[in-house]
Amino acid sequence: MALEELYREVILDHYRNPRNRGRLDEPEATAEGMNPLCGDEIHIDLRFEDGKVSAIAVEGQGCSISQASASMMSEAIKGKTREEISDLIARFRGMMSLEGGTDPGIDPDRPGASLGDMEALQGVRQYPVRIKCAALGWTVLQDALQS
Amino acid sequence: MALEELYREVILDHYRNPRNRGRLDEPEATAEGMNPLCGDEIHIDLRFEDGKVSAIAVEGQGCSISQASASMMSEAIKGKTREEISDLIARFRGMMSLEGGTDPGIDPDRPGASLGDMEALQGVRQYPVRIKCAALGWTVLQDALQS
Amino acid sequence: MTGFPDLRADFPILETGVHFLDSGASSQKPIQVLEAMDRFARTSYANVHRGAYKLSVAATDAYEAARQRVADFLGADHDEVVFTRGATTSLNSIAFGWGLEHLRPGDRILTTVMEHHANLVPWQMVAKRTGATLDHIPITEDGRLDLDAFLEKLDERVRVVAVTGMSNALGTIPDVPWIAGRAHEAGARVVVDAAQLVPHREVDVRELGADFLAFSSHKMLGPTGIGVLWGRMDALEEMEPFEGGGEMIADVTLHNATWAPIPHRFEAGTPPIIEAVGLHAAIDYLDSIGMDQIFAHDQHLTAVALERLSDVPGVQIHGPRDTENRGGVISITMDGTHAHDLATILDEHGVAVRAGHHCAKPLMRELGVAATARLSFYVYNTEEDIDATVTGLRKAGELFGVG
Amino acid sequence: MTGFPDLRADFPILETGVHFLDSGASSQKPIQVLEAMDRFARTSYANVHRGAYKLSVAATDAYEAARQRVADFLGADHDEVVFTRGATTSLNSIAFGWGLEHLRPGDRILTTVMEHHANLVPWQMVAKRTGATLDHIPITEDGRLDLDAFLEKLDERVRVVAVTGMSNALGTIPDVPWIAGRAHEAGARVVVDAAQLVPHREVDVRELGADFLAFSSHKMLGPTGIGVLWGRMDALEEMEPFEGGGEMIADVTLHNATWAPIPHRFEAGTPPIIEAVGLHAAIDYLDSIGMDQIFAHDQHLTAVALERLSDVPGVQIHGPRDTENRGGVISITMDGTHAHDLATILDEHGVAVRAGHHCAKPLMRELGVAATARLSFYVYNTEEDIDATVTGLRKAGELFGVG
Ligand SMILES: Cc1ncc(COP(=O)(O)O)c(C=O)c1O
Ligand SMILES: Cc1ncc(COP(=O)(O)O)c(C=O)c1O
Repeated sequence: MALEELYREVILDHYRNPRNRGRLDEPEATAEGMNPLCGDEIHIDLRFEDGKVSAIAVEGQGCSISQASASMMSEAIKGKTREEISDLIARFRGMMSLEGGTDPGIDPDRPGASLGDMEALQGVRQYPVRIKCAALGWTVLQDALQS
Repeated sequence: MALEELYREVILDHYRNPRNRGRLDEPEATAEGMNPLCGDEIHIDLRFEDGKVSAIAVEGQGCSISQASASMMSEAIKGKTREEISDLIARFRGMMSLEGGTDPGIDPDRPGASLGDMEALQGVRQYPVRIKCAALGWTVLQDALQS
Repeated sequence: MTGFPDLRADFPILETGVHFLDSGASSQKPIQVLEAMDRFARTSYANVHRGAYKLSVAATDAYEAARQRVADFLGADHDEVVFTRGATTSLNSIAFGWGLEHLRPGDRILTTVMEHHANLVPWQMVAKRTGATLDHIPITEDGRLDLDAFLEKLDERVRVVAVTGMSNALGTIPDVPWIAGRAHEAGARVVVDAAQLVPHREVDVRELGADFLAFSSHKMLGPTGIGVLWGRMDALEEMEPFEGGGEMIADVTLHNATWAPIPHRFEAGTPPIIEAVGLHAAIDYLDSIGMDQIFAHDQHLTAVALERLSDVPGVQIHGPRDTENRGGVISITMDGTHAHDLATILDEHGVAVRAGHHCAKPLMRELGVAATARLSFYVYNTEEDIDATVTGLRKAGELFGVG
Repeated sequence: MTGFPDLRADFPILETGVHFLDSGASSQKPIQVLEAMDRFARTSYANVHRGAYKLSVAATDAYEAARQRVADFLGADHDEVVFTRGATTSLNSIAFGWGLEHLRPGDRILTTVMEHHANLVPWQMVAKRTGATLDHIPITEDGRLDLDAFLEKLDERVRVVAVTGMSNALGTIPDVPWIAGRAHEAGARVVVDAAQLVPHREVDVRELGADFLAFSSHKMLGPTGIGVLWGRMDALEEMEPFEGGGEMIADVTLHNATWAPIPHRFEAGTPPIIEAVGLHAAIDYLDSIGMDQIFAHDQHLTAVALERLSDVPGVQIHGPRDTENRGGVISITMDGTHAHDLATILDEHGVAVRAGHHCAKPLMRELGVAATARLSFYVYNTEEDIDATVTGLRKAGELFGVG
């Protein structure tokens, strides 16, 4: 049974204690999205300083994978430039074998490109129906960056 | 092949030379009907004298069976009372194995109940899809009598 | 329960050992149904109502025999049975075909907060087009219709009462005969979404008292692609066709068309012919078991499940806690564990349940949950399926540290 | 024709020796299609898009793979393919979903006198509701669209041109790319009823130039109960859902609903899942022969039939007399003999043809006939089927004393 691979401790920790929870006053970028098939929701607010993410707030509701993934994502992009974030998004999609992904291998030496806690989400790949859950926060992030 | 049974000479004769063709001025009873599945149409006008059919006119278009059957029917009911016609209808339906039919046997001795040329239509029974054709004129006749 | 036959051998898909508890979404199909369709397609297939040749007559006879079989199953007349694509299309045909013709600004449509979207969204659409208003009967704490509130909301401006025959999310079986009686007194038409009811309990449309009834074949051991709209003849006569096309017309000119007799008027185009043969076989199968037996089996499994589930730490049961007037559908949540996670964990235990809003989002809001995991039973289920579920739920509790 | 494979062994129904010449109404189904559906139902069936368990994922994958297969077959994108109940429902979805939104009094709908009722009656209904007017492109003596008349009727008030891709009564294949070009210049949307075209000839939707396209599975070796609505994404975006219900929503509250992304928005309720798998197999089968081969085979049989039929005393052929831009459909009448009598006599010779108005009553009036007998060819037909027809027609001539 791969359940322990799916529900790794770090994922459950992010699910129970989501990081950067809430909303920002006067966000510079914001977006929300939902997965119409399961109803999971994510809302993201962003602020920037010197071209880097200076503040991020996430709200949402849904399964452990969608909420934990969004929480991890919020940690991973703090202090990153838009370019670094694009790279992260591509690397995340690569890890999840999603379209538009690059470089599925995790390369901790590549500057700004470590996926950190996110790597725990690799177990999700064995559950194709749950990949959408893991991806939701990142899709909303992309929308926010374009907003 | 039962085709010769279906297309007996008397049927083809009625088809080519339909009796009582046309319309009546000031009919006392009238009705028309069609078979929506095949488009065959029959129109019937009636006049009565002393409770008996004194004049009948039939118009229509369609296959040999529907048109010949209506032509034969027009011959069979001339001079008959409503009651005798009801009896004829029931006997016709019986011959065709249709609902509401009685006495499928043809009894030439029964007063007013001989089916005459109509008996040639017995061959239609072997072609269930064509029974509706044979019945069309009679159905319209029933409507006319109720009009 | 003793006496109920073990039917699993008729369902090849169960050979993998899957504990299939999602019949509420769609049931599996017995070989009897699959073989009936296959045989028909191999020996008697042609389009219906169109040909003057033998194959077409055979196909038409089979199609109309299926209509008669449905009519007999429901205690209805042959011509009151319309074949559609499914319950959803049946309900849309009623809402648009009847509603657009008969609803005016100020008229009211009364439905319930526990409807499936199929019996809610079409009425929203029709309300917007006609200016009628939509109102909803609330539910009580234990997931039953609040009948006092229904009587309060019922007045002579209510033109239609649209109610589920059995909730697909809670299992509740409202007292439709009583509701229909009150609604008719108020002069309203009664539409019953019987998508969950007809597969599981004997329905006699005259006793039910409805004007319109909708259900799907695929939830009652039959194929996808076909469903039924039943209407009392006087109600069907009030309905305009929802679709135009072939086979539903009496005559067509360049600018006008007149309609064929009922039921053909409501069956535009080539109908689901092979599927009708499959539905016929499914009804034969159900009747060979007996609908009373089937409902008793559902209720037995429900009673067992309600009891065993209540022993699992953290599990909440939504809807009625007993088996009175309820079918074999149980919605649960687990503290601190999302329904989707439950479904994934149960899947790893070979248990197939559905997690989500069950196309009943307003009800979910009413219950204060985003999603539930739903067990639903049918003829092939056994107590072992419940045991496997309980095992899986305990594992979920462990993983998520519940209890 | 040399080279075309003998496929009759794949069609068990032909074992009786029937000369099946009614594929225009509905085609027979090869074992490959029947087995694909049966296998799917026995191993991978569940409702789609709803479950978080493996069977449901497998079923969803199969259903979406069928959508992709249709998209590839048409040169379209995955999300442009909507599964419906059949061509009739596809056309109604367009007429109501697009037409009710975009047509206003004074707007014009341009269709043709040779449309199947499915591409005529829905537009009549929508014209009546919106106040738009309906006009019809006439045909020439030999049964082709009168393109000069089309250009005369085309003006900037024409908002939609609805035209058949191939006439089901005459076989005529209008020049849709050219018509679509002119229509687009005039600012109109182009709807193509491809119920007869797609089964018989390669269609690339980009080359065809249409905005919407409709066809049915059952006429292309696939099962009943499913059809396709294809739309260019920008055209689909202009369309409102024709039905409301489950699976087509983004969110639902008691009074409002928002729609799911395209194509799900247009697929309310449980779709024809097993049927989608069957359609997938049917397309695989067609492609394994090759659509060009199939069309050439149709044309070959048409050429042979046109020649042999013209030798039969009293036989009249309606529609084009040559094989240029025409498919394998031939409508005939016989002097002094009604089409139904022809069909019965042919049936006795083992030949299955359809007799009637072919759901094209306005065209029949145009031709001055009440009904025709129609031969239509497909992959399993051979010249022997034509010979049997000719024999039967000669017998009809004898019986009815023709010639
Ligand atoms: C040209 C044409 N359009 C539409 C249709 C309707 O297709 P269906 O009956 O499968 O909905 C047909 C088939 O009868 C047809 O031949
Ligand atoms: C209560 C209820 N109504 C309507 C429907 C819709 O049925 P279908 O999806 O077969 O159209 C369902 C099934 O999902 C249901 O459970």
